[in-house]
Amino acid sequence: MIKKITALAAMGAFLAAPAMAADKVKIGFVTTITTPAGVIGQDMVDAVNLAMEDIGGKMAGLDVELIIEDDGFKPPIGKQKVDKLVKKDQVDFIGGFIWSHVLLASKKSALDSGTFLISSNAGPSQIAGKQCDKNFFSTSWQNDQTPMAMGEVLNQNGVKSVYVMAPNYAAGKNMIAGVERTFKGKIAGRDLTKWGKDAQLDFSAELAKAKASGAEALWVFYPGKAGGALIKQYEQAGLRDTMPLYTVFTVDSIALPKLQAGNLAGVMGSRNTQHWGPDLDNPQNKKFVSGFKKKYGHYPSFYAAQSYDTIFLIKSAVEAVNGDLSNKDGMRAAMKKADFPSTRGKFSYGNNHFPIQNFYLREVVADADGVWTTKIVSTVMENHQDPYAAECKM
Amino acid sequence: MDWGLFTIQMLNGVQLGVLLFLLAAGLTLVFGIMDFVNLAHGSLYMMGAYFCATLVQLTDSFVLGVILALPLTALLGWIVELIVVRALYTHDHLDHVLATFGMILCFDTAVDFIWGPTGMAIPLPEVLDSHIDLFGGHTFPVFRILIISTGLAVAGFLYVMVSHTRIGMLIRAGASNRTMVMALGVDIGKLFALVFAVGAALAGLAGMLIAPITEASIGMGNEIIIVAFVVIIIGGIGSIKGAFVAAMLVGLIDTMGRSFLDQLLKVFMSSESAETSAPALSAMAIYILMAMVLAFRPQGLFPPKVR
Amino acid sequence: MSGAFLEVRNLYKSYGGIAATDHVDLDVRQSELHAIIGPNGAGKTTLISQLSGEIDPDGGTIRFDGRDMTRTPAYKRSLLGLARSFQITSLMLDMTVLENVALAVQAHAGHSFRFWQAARKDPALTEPAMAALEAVGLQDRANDIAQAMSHGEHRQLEIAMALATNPVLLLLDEPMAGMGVEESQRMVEILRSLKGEKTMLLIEHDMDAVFALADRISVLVYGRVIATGTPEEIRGDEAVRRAYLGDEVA
Amino acid sequence: MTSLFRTGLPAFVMVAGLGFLALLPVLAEWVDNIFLIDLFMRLMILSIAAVGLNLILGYGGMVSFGHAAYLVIGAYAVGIPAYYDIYDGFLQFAIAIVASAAVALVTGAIALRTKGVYFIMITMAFAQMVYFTFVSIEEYGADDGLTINMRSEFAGLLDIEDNFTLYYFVLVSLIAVLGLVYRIVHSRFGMVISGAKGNERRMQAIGFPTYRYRLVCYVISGAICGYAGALLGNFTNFITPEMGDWVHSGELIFMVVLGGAGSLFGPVLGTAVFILLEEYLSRLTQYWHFPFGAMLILVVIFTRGGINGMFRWLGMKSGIGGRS
Repeated sequence: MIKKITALAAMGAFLAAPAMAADKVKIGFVTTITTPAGVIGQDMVDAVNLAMEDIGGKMAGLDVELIIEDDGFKPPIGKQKVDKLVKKDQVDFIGGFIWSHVLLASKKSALDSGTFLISSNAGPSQIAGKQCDKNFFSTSWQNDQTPMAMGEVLNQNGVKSVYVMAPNYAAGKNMIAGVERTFKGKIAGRDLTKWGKDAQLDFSAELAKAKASGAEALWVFYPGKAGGALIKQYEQAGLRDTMPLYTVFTVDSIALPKLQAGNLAGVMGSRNTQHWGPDLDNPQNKKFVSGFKKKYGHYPSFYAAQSYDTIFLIKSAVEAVNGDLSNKDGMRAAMKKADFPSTRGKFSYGNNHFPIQNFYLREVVADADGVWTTKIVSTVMENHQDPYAAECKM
Repeated sequence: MDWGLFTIQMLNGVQLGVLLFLLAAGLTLVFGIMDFVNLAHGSLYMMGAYFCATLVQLTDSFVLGVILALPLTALLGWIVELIVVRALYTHDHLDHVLATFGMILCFDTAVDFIWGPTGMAIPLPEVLDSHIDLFGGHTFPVFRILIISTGLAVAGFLYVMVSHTRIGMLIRAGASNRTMVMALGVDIGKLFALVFAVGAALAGLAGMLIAPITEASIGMGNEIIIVAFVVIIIGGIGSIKGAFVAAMLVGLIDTMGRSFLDQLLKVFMSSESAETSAPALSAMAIYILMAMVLAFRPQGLFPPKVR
Repeated sequence: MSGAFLEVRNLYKSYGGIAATDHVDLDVRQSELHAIIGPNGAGKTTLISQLSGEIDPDGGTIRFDGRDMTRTPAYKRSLLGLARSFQITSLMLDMTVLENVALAVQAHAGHSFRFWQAARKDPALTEPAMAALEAVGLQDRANDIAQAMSHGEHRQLEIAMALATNPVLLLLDEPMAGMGVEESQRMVEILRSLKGEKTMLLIEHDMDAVFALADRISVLVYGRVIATGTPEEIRGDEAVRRAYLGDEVA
Repeated sequence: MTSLFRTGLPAFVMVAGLGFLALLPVLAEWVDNIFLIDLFMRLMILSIAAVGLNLILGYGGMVSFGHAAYLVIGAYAVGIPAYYDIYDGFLQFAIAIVASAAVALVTGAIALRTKGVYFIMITMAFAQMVYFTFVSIEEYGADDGLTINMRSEFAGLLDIEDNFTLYYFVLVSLIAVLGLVYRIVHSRFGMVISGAKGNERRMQAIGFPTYRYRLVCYVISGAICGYAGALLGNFTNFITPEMGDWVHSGELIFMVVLGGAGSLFGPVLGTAVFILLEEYLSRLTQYWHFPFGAMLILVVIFTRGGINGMFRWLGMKSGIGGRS
């Protein structure tokens, strides 16, 4: 009996699901809402909502419906959510994706159905190279690029040996590959630490190894909350005096407020590389940063900037075909032009649909109000294309 | 061999060990005396960390935060015992596993709701936030020394309490023979509640000690609780001494694995595979240890005498 | 070699230095009903558990029908024809009476790695099971869940299960424990009807039953056999009287 | 009253349930929501795993806290050959079954030496070992998982690349596994297993080497879960070691107990309730785990025997899907 009741209830609920409306742009956005990494997802969702306000909720006169899904920081869940977006909600675009492994798990479901997939952050080497796809676009970067810029910075600073640490997942491996690509000195040692749901947050053993390796500098990639934990332990272990810290995607607007709250002044003046910064001087970025600060009361992160860009990229595609969402070729061609106002300024797309863009060196400073943020110091790489583009047959 | 590094890593292992001990001590008592499997023990570890983080922010003092958070966690434990756990004593282990699994979900969501998903840092006073110099240019963080000494002090205190006081006598008796304790005319309900609350406070203390290093975060107890179970199974359920020895073993194996296993593996495989496999294999080592212990001593290393 | 059916020599088992069975010698002859009596804590159940193979002795030997089976596992002893009933009722309580007995039959009907045919309607199992139930007078309760029965009926079911394995030696651990007068009377009748047919080793506190049924009696005190003989001999034995019988049988 | 394992489900409910499952793809097309097919496919695949676990947990009283490991083994039995462009379904499913059975044999042989909570923990420990083994294999994606580009091929007999076909393949598998388990628990072997659950000591005393029977039962159960894992790998096209995390083993237990351990259809019912609740509650609020967890606690405290027990507790005479 219960089975029947359940079944009937299920049917009822499913039948009540909203019917498809053709005169709407439907955008799915997959990010991490739950788990401690949810703080990143929140920043992205905030940026997307801001972008929706800024475009008045319309693209080429069509209403835009945004469906946000939580991947729970787990590849299989992300994939399930993409399946749902494609099959149930039948969205036109899917954006989001903080994590490379979630994106890798989900891409087949989205691309097999012909839906446009736009990564607002993750940039695994596979998708930039052999597995590139005509319907995939990135509003961020390929994973290797930012650490490649950092490798250059290490060279410029005359660092001879470095110890590298990163989480053990797709992006972590890409990041290490990136820094090793450009860094000319010696890699004194590597540690890949457990990531995912049960991410390792106590790095005592690894930091002791780093110290004992005799490397001149420590390079790390720890996005989200792990970054804060690492920097704290780096300080506590007294490594600041002996091993300068170089980071990518670790010290950002998500970590800084907490570091400031904990008064970890050691992070001041530390350097990192990025394709964007809140102080980057272009009209779209100014509008974005001031709008974001006004609405949410803090600096946006690069995740937010890329998510903001995602909406504007989609808008440029929809407008190019005058809202004819069945014209996939038209939309694809429009996106390829990268003809939209981006927070990073003007850029172009490579053959693999990853941006060809500048990378900057940034320094942690206090702004006029004493709030910790980053300031662009110099341009490390200009109009840089990722090293995997050549492997992409497109 | 770099003996300085080896010493540092031993200290790191001991630090992880005492943390596990704090968590396992309550678990093994609750399990041994009440025959209650509490997967949600890790949630109390998390709650301790969050209470402490909140109180440190309010009082601006780490020490005060810990002192206030301890009774608060004990109180929470007492309430949980009263409302949920008490109703489960008459059920079997399977029911315990399921109900406390449900409790984990409730606690994690409640924390998300109250404190948000971000997690909370616990700032430390300057003295604790620094490091001391050891021989050969090595350094060790002061706070980790504090963790080690607190853990050892608690272990000593528990040892004295269990072996030399009346309550301890009841606890030991309870762990080996429940009916006997009841026959002694002891209010078993009160004893259970007390033990549960103390166990909660110890778990909370472990959470308070780790949070300044890793931050308090949702679900922080869900993986370490499994390791804590491994500890009490290896040590023998109900045995404080067993929990201590096993916690040290597990802490050292895990840390030493992370420190030196990749070097060892590089002898057999490419350095890249070694670096990927080493953390996984060292995590696996403790489960292998447990399976081996159980295969040869199905009751663990130090089972309470009569059962 | 005495040629006894069950021959126990020097059997020793201690717990934490206290001997539960202290170098016990015991001979049970074919077809006799041999009773073991002794005060509480004399080690009777420990002895039976060693005979049935649930507890490993620390020393000594157990020979059954001429073969050494000191270290033979419990299930093999059962297959060799040795069956026991438990002092504390030990049944598959959530199964029916018939299923309990049918399982005992099944245990001795070849291996049970048979995954396909339904077992409950298999006459090869149910028919002998019903016969065993009839032997103890439980045929009318065959389809009741074991849990639902009275204590006395549980004891009868215990015997039926032991019988269903078609044993040559029955180890009966206080079959009358906790029974009322009438129930005990029934049990005595059941055991009497088995006399001569099966060899039985009976542990029992009910002295009237023991002296009415036993061919020979051994007295166990503090893990030691202090006397063995016919009921009359035991009644007349001074040592037994002093150690044990004195205050129980006037 | 004679039989121990009554299905208890009136025939028309069973037929209605199966009929619903059989018609679902058509219904899904009709309401223009083919995601329903995915949802129910996942439900059925996990049901198969739950039915497999129920064989030892419900009927045999062995609480394995590590059965998700066999799902992972089964899934990688599809994924690893696929990684080398081997898509032969017969081979993949055979590997899935044999490999899970082999792992169950080795781990079961050790685990079954222990009892009670030690058994719960040691099965979990072995599952963690399986989990970390796959995490440590860099070649097959380690933590990041492995994408399966093509589903199994059955030499022209069956093409499950299409979701419709896969759906019916899963449905038939579920029915076959239910039939198999029904047969097993009613057989002589099944009698020994449930006898050993009731009283292992007594079973030994009447002449059963219970250890061997339990081990074989454990192996069969593992193999069924391995089979479910192979289906899962085909269904998701993406597999990670995380599928074998202890939390998922816990969920499997929950599915079995929720529906009523030791009843034939209980695990299916429990899985259905679990998956559908998860789907709907998570849509209502991001805090859906709270009511979910609270429900779990209440179910355990106030009922014994899952949903079945709950109905009995509410005063409905005959439980559903289980013995009353």
